Amino acid sequence: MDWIKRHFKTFLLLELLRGLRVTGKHLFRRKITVQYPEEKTPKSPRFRGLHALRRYPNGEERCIACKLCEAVCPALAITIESEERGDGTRRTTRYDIDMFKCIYCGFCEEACPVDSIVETDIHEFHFENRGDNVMTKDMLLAIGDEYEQRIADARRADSNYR
Amino acid sequence: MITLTHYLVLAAILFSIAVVGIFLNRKNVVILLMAIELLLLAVNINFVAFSHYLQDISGQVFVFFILTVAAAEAAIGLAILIALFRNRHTINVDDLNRLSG
Amino acid sequence: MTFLDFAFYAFSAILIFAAFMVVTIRNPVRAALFLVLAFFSAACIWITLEAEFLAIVLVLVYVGAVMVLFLFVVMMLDVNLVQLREGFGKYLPVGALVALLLVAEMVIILNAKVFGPEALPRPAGQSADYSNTKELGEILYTQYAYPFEIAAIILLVAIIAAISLTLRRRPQTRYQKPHKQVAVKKADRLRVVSMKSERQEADSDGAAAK
Amino acid sequence: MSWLLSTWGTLPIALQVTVESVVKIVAIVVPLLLCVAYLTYAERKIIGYIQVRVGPNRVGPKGWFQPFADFLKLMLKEVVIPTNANRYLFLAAPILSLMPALAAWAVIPFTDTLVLANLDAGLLYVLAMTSLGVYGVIIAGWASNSKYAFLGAMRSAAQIVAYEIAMGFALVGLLMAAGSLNLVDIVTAQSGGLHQWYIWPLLPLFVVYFISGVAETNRAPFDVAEGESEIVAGFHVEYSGVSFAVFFVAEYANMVLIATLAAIMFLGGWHAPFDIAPFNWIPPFFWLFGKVAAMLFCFLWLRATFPRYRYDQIMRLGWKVFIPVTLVWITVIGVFRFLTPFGFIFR
Repeated sequence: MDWIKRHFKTFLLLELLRGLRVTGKHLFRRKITVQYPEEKTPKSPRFRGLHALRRYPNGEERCIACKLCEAVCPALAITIESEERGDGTRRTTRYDIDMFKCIYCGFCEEACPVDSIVETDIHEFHFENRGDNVMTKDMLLAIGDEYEQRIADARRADSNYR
Repeated sequence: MITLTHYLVLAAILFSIAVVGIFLNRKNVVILLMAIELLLLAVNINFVAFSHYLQDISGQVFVFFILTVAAAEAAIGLAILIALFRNRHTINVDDLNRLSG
Repeated sequence: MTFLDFAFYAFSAILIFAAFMVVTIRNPVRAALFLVLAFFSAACIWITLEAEFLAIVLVLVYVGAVMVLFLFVVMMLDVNLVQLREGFGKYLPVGALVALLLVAEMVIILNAKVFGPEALPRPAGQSADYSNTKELGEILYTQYAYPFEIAAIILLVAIIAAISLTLRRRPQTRYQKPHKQVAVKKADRLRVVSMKSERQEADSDGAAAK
Repeated sequence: MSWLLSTWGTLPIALQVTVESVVKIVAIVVPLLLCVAYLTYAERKIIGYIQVRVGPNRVGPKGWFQPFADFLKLMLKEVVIPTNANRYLFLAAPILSLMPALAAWAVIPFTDTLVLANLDAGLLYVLAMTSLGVYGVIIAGWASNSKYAFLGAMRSAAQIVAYEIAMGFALVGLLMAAGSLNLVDIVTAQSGGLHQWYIWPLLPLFVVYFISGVAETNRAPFDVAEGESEIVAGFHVEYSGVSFAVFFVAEYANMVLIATLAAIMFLGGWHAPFDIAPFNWIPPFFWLFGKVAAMLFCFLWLRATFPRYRYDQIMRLGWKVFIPVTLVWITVIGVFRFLTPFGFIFR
C-alpha cells in the first residue's frame, strides 16, 4: 500500500507541483526592491564608510600622531609620519590611507583616543586615476570639514551605546 | 541533365577514396571505421539512385536496412575500440596482436 | 543548367572533398567532422533523388547519433598520432593503384549503354501529394516485415553488446543509489521513543563526585 | 508599382524563387529573433518577480529596451580566441549551434496556410534538425582547448543524446495517434475544441516531451552543462562578445522551438480551446502565440523553482524513467487503438 502511494506521488509529480505552487505564489507578492540611486535604505549611525580626519571646534586638527590606528590596522592601510610643530605639540606630517587595502573594519576609529580618524556614512565614492586610492591627510581633513555636521550627529546618536 | 551514370560515378569515386583510406590509415582503427562508413555510404548512394531511376522503392528499403546494420556495426566497433584502448592503451592495429601465436 | 544539376554538382563536389579529407587528414577529430559533412551532403544528394525520408533518416541517425558517438570516442581517447601516421606514405602507391583499378573497372562498366539516358531516362518528378515516407512504410511493413524485425533484433543485440563490452564495475568505487535515497521516509531513519524523563538524585550525584 | 511587377515577371524563374524564399525566410527569422530578444527580457523579469525583485527596469520605459542594450554590449566586446584553440572550429561552433535552431522553423506551421515548407515528413525533419544542435556544443568544447569547456561539452552532449531518444519516443506515440508526420495534419486532427487536443490522451508523453525539451536545451534544472559551481560555465567558457551572443540566441531559439512544437503537437496549435463566439474572434495565429508564450513561461517557472539536478540523476531520469514510460505508453496506444473498441480515445 505504501509502495503504491509512493509511486503515485512520484509519477504524478506531486512534490514538483508543490514547489511550483510556492514560486507561483511569490510571482504575485509585493516586490521589495529599493530603486537604489533614487531611493535609499536608512543607514545606521555606525555605518563604516569613507574615512575623515576631524578638527576641534577652534580649527585645530585633532590627530596627535599617536599611531594607535596605524598599529591596530589589520590591513596595514594607514601610514603616518610625524614631527614636532613650532608650538611644541606633536602633529602628523603625513597621514595616508590606502583605500584599496582598507577593509572598513573600524578599528582605527575605535583606537583613536581623540576621535580624530572616523569613518563617515559615505559609501558612494570612486577613484578615476591610479594612485587616487591613497587618501592623503589634506583630503581626509577636507572630508572631515565638509561633513563635520553629519559626523557629529552620527556620533551623538550612537553615544549611548559606546 | 543528370543521368544515372552521374550518380554511379559519384559513388564509384567515393568508394575508391574510402578504399585508399583503408590502405593509408591501416594503423588507425578509428579512421578505418570511418572509411568503412564511407564505403557503405557509396553503396547506399547507388541503391538510392537505382531505386529512383528504376522507380522501384525496394532499393530504398535496402538502404534502410544497411543504415540499421551500419549503425549497429559502428556502435559495436566503437565499444570494442574502447575496451581495447582501456586494456592496451593504443588503437594501433599492429599492437593488437595478442591473439597471434 | 537547371537547379537540380547545379545542386548535384555542388553537393557531389563537397561530398568528394569531405571524403578525401576524412582519409588524409591528420587529426581524427577533424576527420570525424569531415565525415559528418560527407554524410550531410550525401543526404542532400538523396533529396535530389526524391528519397526525402532516407535523407532525413541519414541526418537523424548518422549525423545526429552515430557521428556523435564517433566524436565522443575520438575525443576521449588520448591517442599517439605520430605512431599512427607511420607508413602513411608507404602504402600510398598500393592504395592508389587499387583505387585506380577500381575506378577503371567501374568506368568500363558504366560506359556501357545500359545506364545511359536513353536506356534509363530520369523519371518525371512525383506529384505534390506523393509521400515517400508513406510508400516506404507500406512496403516495409508488408513485404519486408521479417527483415524489418530482424533489423530490430540486430539493433537490440548491438545495444546489449555495446553496453556489456564497455561496462566495468569498479569494486573500489562506492556508488550512490538515488532511487533508494529518494525513497527514504522519516519512519525508516527516525524512531521516537517515549520514555519517562530521568532525573539524577542530588545526593547520589554529590556522592559520586566525592 | 506596375513597372515593378512587370520587371519581376521578366526575371528568370530561378531568381524569382530564390528571392521569394529569402523574403519568406527573413519574414520568419526576424520575428523569431525579436521573440528571442524579448524572451531574455521576460526571463529576467519573471525570475525577478518570483524572487520578489522587479528585474531590469532601467533601459527605456520599464526596461523595454534592455535586450537591445545587452545586444549592443555584446556586439562591442572583443572576441577572444584562446591560445592553441582550433581557430576555425572555434568560430564555426556558434554558427553550427544557431543554424539548426533556425533551420527547423522551415516546417513549423503558424496557421493552416502560413508555413514556409509544408513538408510531408515535417516531424522527422524537425527531429533531424534538433539532433544537429549537439555539434555546436561538442565542437565549441573541443576547439576551446580548455578542460572546463571540454567537460561541459561532454556532459551536455551525452545529455542531449540521451534525452533526444525519450523525446523521439514521445513523438512516436504522437504520430501513432495522429497517423501523420505532417505538422499541419497533426494540428488539423486536433480541431474541434479543447477535448480533441492530444494532451489528454497523451498526457504522459506530453510531460516526458516537455521535460526532455528542457533537458535538451540545457536549461535549468538540467543545466549541468554549464554548472557554474563545478565547471565555470560549461562549453562556452572561452567565448565572448558576438560569438557568445550567438550561443545565447541559439539556446533561446531552441527554447522557442520546443515550446512551439509542444503547442502544435499537444495543445492544438492554432485552434481555439472552444469553437464558440468569444474565442474564435481571436485570429488563429494569436492562439498559437499565446500557447507558445504559456509554454515558455513554464520553462522560466521551472528554472525559478528547481535546484540543479546531479549529473548521474539526470542520466538515470533520461534512460531509466523517461524511455520506459514512453515505451509503455506507446504500447498502450497501440493496443487500445488497434485491438480494442476504445481506439477513438487516441485518435
